[in-house]
Amino acid sequence: MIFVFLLVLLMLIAAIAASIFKDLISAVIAAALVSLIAAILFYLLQAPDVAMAEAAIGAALVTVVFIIAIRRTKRFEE
Amino acid sequence: MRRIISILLLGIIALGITLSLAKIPFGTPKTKVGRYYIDKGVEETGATNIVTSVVVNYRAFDTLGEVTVLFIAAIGLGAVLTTGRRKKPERKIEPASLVLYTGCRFLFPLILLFGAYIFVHGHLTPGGGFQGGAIVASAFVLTYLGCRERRISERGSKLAESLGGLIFVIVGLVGLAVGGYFLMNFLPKGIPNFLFSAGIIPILYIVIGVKVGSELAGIIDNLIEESE
Amino acid sequence: MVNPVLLIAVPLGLAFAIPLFGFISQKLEKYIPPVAMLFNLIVSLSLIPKVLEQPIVVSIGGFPPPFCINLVAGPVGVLFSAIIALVGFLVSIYALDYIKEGATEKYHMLYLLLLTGATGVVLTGDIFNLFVFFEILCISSYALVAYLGNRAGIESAVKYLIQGAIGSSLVLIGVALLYGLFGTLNMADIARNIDSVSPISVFVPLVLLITGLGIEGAIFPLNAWLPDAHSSAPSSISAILSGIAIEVGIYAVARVIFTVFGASSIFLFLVLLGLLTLLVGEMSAFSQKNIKRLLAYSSIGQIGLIVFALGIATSYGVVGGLFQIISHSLSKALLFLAVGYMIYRTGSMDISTLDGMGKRMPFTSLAFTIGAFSLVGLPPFVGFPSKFLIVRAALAKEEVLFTVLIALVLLGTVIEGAYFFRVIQTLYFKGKRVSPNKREEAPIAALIPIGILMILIIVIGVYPRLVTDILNSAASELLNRIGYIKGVLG
Amino acid sequence: MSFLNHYIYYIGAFGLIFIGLYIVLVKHNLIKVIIGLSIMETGVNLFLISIGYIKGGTAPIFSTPEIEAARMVDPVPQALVLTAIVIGVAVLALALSLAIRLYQHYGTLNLRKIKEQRW
Repeated sequence: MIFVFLLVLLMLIAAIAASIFKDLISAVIAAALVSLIAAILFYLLQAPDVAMAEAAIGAALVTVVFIIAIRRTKRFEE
Repeated sequence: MRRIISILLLGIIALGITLSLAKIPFGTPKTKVGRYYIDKGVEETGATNIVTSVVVNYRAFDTLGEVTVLFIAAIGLGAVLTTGRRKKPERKIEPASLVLYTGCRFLFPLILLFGAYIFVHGHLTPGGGFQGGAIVASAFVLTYLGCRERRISERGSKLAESLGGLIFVIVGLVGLAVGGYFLMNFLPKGIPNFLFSAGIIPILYIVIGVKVGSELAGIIDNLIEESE
Repeated sequence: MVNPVLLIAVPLGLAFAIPLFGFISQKLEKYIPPVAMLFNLIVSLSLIPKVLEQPIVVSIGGFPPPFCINLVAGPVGVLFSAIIALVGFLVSIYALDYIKEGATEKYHMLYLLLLTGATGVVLTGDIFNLFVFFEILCISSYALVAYLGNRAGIESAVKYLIQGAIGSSLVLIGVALLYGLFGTLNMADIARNIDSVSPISVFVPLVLLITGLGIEGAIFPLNAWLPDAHSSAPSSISAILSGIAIEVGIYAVARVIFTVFGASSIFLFLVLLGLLTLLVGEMSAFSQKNIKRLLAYSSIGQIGLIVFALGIATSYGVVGGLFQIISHSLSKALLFLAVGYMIYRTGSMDISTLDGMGKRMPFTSLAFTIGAFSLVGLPPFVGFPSKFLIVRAALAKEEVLFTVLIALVLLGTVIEGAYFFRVIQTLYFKGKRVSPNKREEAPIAALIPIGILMILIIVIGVYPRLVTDILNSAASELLNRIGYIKGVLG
Repeated sequence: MSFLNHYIYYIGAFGLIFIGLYIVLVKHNLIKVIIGLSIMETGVNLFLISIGYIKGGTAPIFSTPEIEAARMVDPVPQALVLTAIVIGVAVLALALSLAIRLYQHYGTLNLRKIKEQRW
């Protein structure tokens, strides 16, 4: 139980970090961490299908797409 | 100013949702539709993974819509990025090191195989067309990043996308012609827990896997182009 | 009997097949959308007589209703799908010649998928399925708004996308709450159980759904995206967005309020919201110098009128609202199509550059005039009976409040008349004389749909009886929840 | 503590939704806004899944014969979330492609600055 509590806390901290970071790459990595922890929570909630989809799509591919887009635009928030 | 208003707005929404949530206690069974699927799913669809039977049989129409959404995103992205595109300057591609090149050459078919395994076994084990498709797409991402070469032909991916969608609709229409219901599971259900079971579910999941894989790979291909 | 699922499956299949046709011949692609929409129009019209007797409920996958997705082709659904198919068909003929630049193949696919999504929204009987089709509609319209790829298009598409994405997340939270409360996603099944839960916990999903769907329906505080998006899209797409997309949004809001929740307590709120939307829209339209923005703001005003009429929630009121939807679809589509080639000829969207158009493009200008008169509500055009019905519905309430409100609505109409008159004056009575041989009429592929729309506006305006049957039974479907629930669940 | 025990998943889900919504409403950078949308999406998905959970439940897969159907968690929210994840990716990809084009036109991603130098 305490494990879940820590995971949720970490997830929320990562989400707040994603909103604070001025460096967009760091923000994207933080958002990817949110997705990854969400995937673990999905697994704990007995949803292995969704956990796989979230890990493969939400954490991996979305991050790649974000990073490509940031490379083609600007890295730092103004 | 904007910050304060936003926080105030969020507070009101939070209060309202808490009121509503009090009626939805966590961790207790409360659904009748879900119960029906668990009790009857294996018998009616032949898939042992109930989530798959819901996604590809009971709620297959949603899945058709969702595949369409991804299709729209892929062509919309193409339309947005191609209009007014200037002539591509010749890119200088730094060749990848031998180890990296051989490594990803070696991994590429393995990842493809793994993705295919995931979507072929969608009705038996966790996973299915979307997860498998995403893994297939990540194999292509690997070749872009590792081998620095394009593995996907535009014509091929276009063909895969439209044929995939078309087969999905046609399978549905065959169900309509045979049994009177769109997307009816008209093939024999077979014995649960065998690869060749569950009627149209494996067919649809293979179609979805190929389609999702080529669409996601196409999206990344479109974005990465002329990015240097 | 024709299965209503074909209305969705056939256009969807054809849209997927467009690239395959493209392998055969590039010229073939643009003829697919008209063919698909013609099919839909014929099927919808052939369904009308059956639907008037009894709504057709078909399940998808062959399981009994609450356990699978079902389509409900009642009078409302078939009415809307017929409008979508009609306007979609005419606009796709217009687009044959109008769309020349850019990735035309992608334009035609997105266009057909947008209309398929709209058809799916109006036919489905499942709340999550409604969300999925709504996403199809929204995402293809984001892409189409950005189709021209210029600064204005991209910026308005971004704005539209952000607001639309927030809206769809809210809808999804609402759907999740409903599922948690009732354990089912079938709209009829939810409607049957809605009274078993305390009103306060049902109120939150209701608000979330109305807010989320209302963003696409452009109800007052949620319509910031509309003027930009409608004015910077290609004109054929503006016609579809104004003539179909926002009406479908209004349909979804109405379906949720009337059928799913039966929320009679918020009807007055709806009336006031509609009036506010109307006044804001008409007043902003009055001060516009850009012709397409003027039309976009006028759409907001018309949406306000529709919401106002639906909020009256009597039989007259709902009939008036639905009639107004028909009249707005036809008239606004006509206006955008007419304006499209005027802008094409002058190269500017400024109203003042349109002077002398009455001589240069007489037929198109006539079409614009008819569309404008119809929107204002002059007889013998289709806008007249619909506005008349709304006024009668408000007066039939026999309350002082409604009499005051309808006076304000008429004030809005007067403003509308004023700015349309200004444009018509510019078209005909300003500018230098152009010798008759300097005519630059729009090409024939554009004139055919414009002509058909003009004929329809006049014919329905003169014989409103053509549509009253379907409108009456559509109104009773919306007002009679018990009938809907019985029809679906037996 | 028992409150936390019961509602920790809901708190996590709505925490994500609110942080995401806050980012979307307050931030000016378009990419940041899109990150906010994706966080919000994840929150909604987590909420849907936790609605379907049953205490001590098992995944809805009959992988071995001895699994009892009575303790399986609800499969429907899982199916809905699979759909929602894919829709989310689609919106995200389209949004990012628009962001790239926006940057090509305006040279910035700051929505406030873009509003100032309008067409």
